[in-house]
Amino acid sequence: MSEMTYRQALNETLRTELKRDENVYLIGEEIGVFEGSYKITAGLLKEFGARRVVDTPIAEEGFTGVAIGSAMLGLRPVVEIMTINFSLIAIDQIVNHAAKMRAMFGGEVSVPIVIRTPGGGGQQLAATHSQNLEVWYAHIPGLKVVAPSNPADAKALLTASIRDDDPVLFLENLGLYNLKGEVPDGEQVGEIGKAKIARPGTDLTVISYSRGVVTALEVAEQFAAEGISIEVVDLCSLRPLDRDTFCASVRKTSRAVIFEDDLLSYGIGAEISATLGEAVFDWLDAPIRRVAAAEVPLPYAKPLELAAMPDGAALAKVIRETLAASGFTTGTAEGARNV
Amino acid sequence: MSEMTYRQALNETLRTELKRDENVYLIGEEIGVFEGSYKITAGLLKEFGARRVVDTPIAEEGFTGVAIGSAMLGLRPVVEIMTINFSLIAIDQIVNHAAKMRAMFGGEVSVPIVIRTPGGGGQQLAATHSQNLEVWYAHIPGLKVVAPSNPADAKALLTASIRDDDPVLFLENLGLYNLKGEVPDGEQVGEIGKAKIARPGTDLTVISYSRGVVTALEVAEQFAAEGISIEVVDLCSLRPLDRDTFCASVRKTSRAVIFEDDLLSYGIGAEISATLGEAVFDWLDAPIRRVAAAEVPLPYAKPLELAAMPDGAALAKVIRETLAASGFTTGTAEGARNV
Amino acid sequence: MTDTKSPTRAKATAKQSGESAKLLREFYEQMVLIREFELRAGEMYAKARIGGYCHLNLGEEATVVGLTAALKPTDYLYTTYRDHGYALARGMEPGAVMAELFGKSTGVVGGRGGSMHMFDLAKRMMGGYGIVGGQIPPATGAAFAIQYRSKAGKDSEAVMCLLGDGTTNIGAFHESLNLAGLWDLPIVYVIMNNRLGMGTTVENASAEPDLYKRGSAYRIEGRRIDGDDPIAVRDAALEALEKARVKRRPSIIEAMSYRLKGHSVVDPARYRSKEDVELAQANDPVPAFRNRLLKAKALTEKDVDAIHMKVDEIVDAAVSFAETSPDPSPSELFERIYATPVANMPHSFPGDPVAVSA
Amino acid sequence: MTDTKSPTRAKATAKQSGESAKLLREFYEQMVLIREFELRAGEMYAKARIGGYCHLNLGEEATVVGLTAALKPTDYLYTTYRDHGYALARGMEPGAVMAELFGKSTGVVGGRGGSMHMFDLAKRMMGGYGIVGGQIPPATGAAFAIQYRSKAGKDSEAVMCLLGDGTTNIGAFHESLNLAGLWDLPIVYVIMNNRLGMGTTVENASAEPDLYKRGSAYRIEGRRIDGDDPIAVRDAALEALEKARVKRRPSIIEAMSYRLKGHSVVDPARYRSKEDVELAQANDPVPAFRNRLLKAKALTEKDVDAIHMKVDEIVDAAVSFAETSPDPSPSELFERIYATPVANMPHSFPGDPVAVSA
Ligand SMILES: Cc1ncc(C[n+]2csc(CCOP(=O)(O)OP(=O)(O)O)c2C)c(N)n1
Ligand SMILES: Cc1ncc(C[n+]2csc(CCOP(=O)(O)OP(=O)(O)O)c2C)c(N)n1
Ligand SMILES: [Mg+2]
Ligand SMILES: [Mg+2]
Repeated sequence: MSEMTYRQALNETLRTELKRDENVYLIGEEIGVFEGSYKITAGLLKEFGARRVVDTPIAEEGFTGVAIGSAMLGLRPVVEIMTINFSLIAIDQIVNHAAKMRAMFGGEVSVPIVIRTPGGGGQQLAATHSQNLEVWYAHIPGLKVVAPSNPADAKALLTASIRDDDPVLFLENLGLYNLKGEVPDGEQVGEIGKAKIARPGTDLTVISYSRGVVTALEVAEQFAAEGISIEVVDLCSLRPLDRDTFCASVRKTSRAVIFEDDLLSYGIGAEISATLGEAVFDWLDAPIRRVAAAEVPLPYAKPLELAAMPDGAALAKVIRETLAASGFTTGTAEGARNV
Repeated sequence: MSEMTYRQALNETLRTELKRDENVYLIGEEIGVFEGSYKITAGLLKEFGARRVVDTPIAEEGFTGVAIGSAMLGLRPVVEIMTINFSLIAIDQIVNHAAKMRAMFGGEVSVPIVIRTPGGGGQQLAATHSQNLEVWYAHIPGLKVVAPSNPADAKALLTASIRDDDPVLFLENLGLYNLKGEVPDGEQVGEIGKAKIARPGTDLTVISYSRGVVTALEVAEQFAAEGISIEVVDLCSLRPLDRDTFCASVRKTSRAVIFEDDLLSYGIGAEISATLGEAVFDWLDAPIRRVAAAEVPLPYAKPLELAAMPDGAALAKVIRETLAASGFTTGTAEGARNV
Repeated sequence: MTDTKSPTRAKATAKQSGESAKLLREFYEQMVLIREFELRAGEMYAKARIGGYCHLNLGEEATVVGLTAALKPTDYLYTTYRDHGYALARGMEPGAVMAELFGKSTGVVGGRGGSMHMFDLAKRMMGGYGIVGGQIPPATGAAFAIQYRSKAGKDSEAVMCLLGDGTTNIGAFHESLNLAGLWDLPIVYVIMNNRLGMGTTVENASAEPDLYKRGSAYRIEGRRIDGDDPIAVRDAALEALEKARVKRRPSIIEAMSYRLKGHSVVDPARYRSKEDVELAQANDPVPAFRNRLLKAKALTEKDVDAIHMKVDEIVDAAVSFAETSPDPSPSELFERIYATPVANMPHSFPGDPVAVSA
Repeated sequence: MTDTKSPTRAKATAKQSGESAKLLREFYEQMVLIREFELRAGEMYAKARIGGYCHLNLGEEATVVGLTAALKPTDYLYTTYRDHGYALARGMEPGAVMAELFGKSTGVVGGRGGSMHMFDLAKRMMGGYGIVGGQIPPATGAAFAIQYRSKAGKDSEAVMCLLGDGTTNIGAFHESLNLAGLWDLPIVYVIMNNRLGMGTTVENASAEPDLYKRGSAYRIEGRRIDGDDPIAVRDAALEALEKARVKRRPSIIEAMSYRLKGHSVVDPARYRSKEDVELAQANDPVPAFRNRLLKAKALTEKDVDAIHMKVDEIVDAAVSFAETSPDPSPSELFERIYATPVANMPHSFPGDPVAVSA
């Protein structure tokens, strides 16, 4: 175990995989000389040289497609798209090509490519630089989409993604890079397609992923002080989606709130809620609520940005409302008052 | 009233709007000399000339962006993107630019552009030419997304879209173009953001949009013969989404099934189901089921394509299962047997 | 604009004298095979044996044969949705190609792809692609992989990437050429200039209608050749491939040809002028090459008959094979999509309840 | 590759003699205003008054001033995220520009856009854009609208579209130039070659590093000019704009300059060599232009002091205005997004229940 940031976990994993397999190479804008727009690839050009760490022109469609073509021939590119907002320029290559090639070519070829890209608002980067578009990718068969919420999972899932023979969109978040956590030493290969109980609890389930889990865990901790036991499910993967894990949780707690950074309508939370509404209908004690972003192009000004983005306070409020709607009371006299 | 196909309704509406407003022009690939890949623009080049009906090179990003820029200066382009699959090449211009400009520029500019594009599978066009990606656009604030299911609505909503000052994605479907229906004569301006009761009923609500509504109406008709009364809600608009109308319907029927052409996970149906699960929780007599496509890149071979796409039989089956799950029985002895 | 707006046919550059009669006959036979296969595909489409889109190589047989003749088995070929001819010329079984058109399980990709998506990794036929320009970045990536893994030299692998005239106007073309030029990648971009992208002429689509010059913005050399002369095509391709192998430099070949029929089998091509159609027919490369060989005595009328008979048999056999092959089964719907299976893959059919274990 | 890989500074082409001292002083004053404004913006960023990304025009003042001087009020300007200088030079209030950086309601776009999105329809400043290349198609579309609505002629409107050197490698550049060339659109594409896209040199990004030649694939003429000479810049821009107005032909200008600091204010630019930094500083256009004017006696030391004093006052006032301006209110969150309100707009704040009327 060592404590490190999410950024360091990514950096070390990339280093380990570059060392392990000569077919692994990194490609993207400013990942070499500039050491990465968010410094995820710091030091790697120096260590592995320009053949393995490839700086590209500004040409997301071109270099993502190049990575795809090289993967068809057996290389294992790890592409960095500087932010998910810019992936729109490459999306024809990702969705119409990488995701479909194996199926469309009858299983004759595989496309072992990882696309690393951070999403997320909250840095005052305004409308075009603050999006969470992972739900688009999660919708697409042929892709796998993972979204780890902490340094240990970042390591394990990035390792798994690089070793996976299918195209994987690896979602990061600008707000997570400096997050610290304990990371197990040595080889760790995560399981794509599996959710986790990030914190066990009995009274209500909060379901989230990526940065949302951090807030969910903080809020759960606050409720614990009141004697209210919140279970937090970390989806970890968005495609495949591990319905079993979050449905089992809600069968236990009978109450669910979904917390996500993205816009409400047609977001990730919609699928979670729809799944629960169908699969655990008889267990639900209250309507499933979603806490998500206001549906606006994210404004630059801090007060507006804050107003648009979901936060712990909004989550806590909705947890309380959900508990109240189901007639929940705690055993502890003190805690119950606030519910 | 005149009977005409969906194709004719679009063609006549385009003609009318071109005549009405000199600022309206059409732009896209093969819409002029070729008369449209699906002949929606037949005859218009001859009638209005190359200034108003602009054939473009194959450059979806370029010509969509050109349309956007011209709209910033007050023109009212109607863009045809040959199929929604190719919109991925233009999506940065649509989502990062058209959708965001007004907000990002503080309301200083508007972008009155319509993007007409057909989606849908079922023509054996295989994985890259058979997608329904409207949910991506429906997710994006700044856009409006309409998806009419019949010739009359196609006319009314296309008229409204062209006269609307915001960017509108106007979803068509390859399977709808030959659909016939009565279309009111004279000016008809539809209301964007409003759903419709396409068929009133009392026992169960089927919610759908675009081509799905055609199947839903057929299935409802079959059930009527058994004395089971299905209400069909046609969403008409996907953004804004008229939650009031379908929630009111389900408050009345207590049962809902969602029918859509798109892939199940993270599809349009997820949002409908999540909304119902939250807003009409206490009215629901059975879990809300979704009938949607299998999550595969659509294969070419007909038996595989058929197996992957939702049809009337699947919808009927799920309606029966939903009725059964809620202990529904009809008054009519004969009909009830099959439920 | 200058006169180059109406591209004139390039002069035949074939060093025909040096070719063996055997090779010339083989070329002719391949051209005839493609011609007959495509005509039959059109018929089968009319009979609804084939669905979806169906784009034929009619009129482009000389280019197809010339290009593929220049490729080594170790080279990689990326092409467009107009790919049947390339599949055949690359050595894929005519029966398996026809079966793919029929959507049968014996098709080259098991009926998953259909007309637009011929693929065979062993033959290094890296696919037909339906998104205009979509093949160009992956093809460039294949060249990147070659560069990554191996040294330049006469025996180096190389990539050939086909694209249509209309396709030169899309962003992927620009981004890919820039990368290939910048990184010295072993690739040959072949622009199949058949004068039209659907109904749009080159002059109405490209601000630089001399398409071989479009590499100028990337310091990539280009040349225009007569696409109706298979020998000229092969020679130009050999030269460009050599440059890719030895110098690791990309290049452009613009092969001039005529599309004989509509854009796809359902297109009556009414937008086409009578003169244009006549010109296309007058330039039909199959009879032209036949007459040339007859004249040069590389071929006799008897040979011609024998070739046509042989080809007819092959195409008949392909159709029978396709017709008698089984359909893929719906039970296989979720196969061949992912290479690495993981937990919770969604394998529900429409109408199934959402899959959650109790 | 050839020697053009290291672009040498173009010769100054200014017909300086013909300029009035008044105009030269105005140019200098504008350059100083941009310089001081940008330095102050950097300071304010360090004090966390400004958030997000903040890209400065430091080192590019001569180009900004020369280009905008060539524009008529009726022309349209599209630029990049590196847009403060253009906003100022286009006549937008320094206070409103600084207030935008501060995210205040008095900002040019009410605090919605911040540094990257200066916009003013009345001034025909059509926006800074944060997606690399994103401005190019809309700018081309503005030229399309001019073409659609009006006849060519000396008084015609025209469009100027700025882009960086690194931006020439993206697909949107290619598609737009092709359309502009094909359709004869009145637009001038100005490539601001500051030698770097973030940390990437032109030579490592563009297969044709002589960027003014990149129009060759579209028959669009280009020329390289000294971006550190405002007069040369203006003259080249005037000529290109005239061509756009009268001949309705697009053109490219490549303005050579040096980025004085990092890519954005948070970038220490450690990847930059000492020599490169020294070269950039040696070429700093602000002192260079001052010395030139002093030498030519178009400016006295007293004038210089007066100008600096005046500019300081303007920038101080801008900061005070920004600091004392009110924040936008969260209650306005759903305003200014749609131009045509329709039913069922989603106006929920995070944590609100989904909005359904009972
Ligand atoms: C991105 C995209 N846009 C549009 C289409 C529709 N389309 C298919 S083929 C074609 C014309 C291509 O012309 P060209 O490149 O000259 O190739 P040809 O068909 O002549 O072989 C078009 C517009 C498409 N498949 N993909
Ligand atoms: C599509 C896209 N890709 C990447 C980025 C990140 N990015 C912002 S500026 C920049 C460099 C641009 O360089 P250049 O065009 O030379 O302009 P300069 O910053 O030098 O003015 C990059 C890569 C972006 N904003 N958009
Ligand atoms: Mg063509
Ligand atoms: Mg630059």
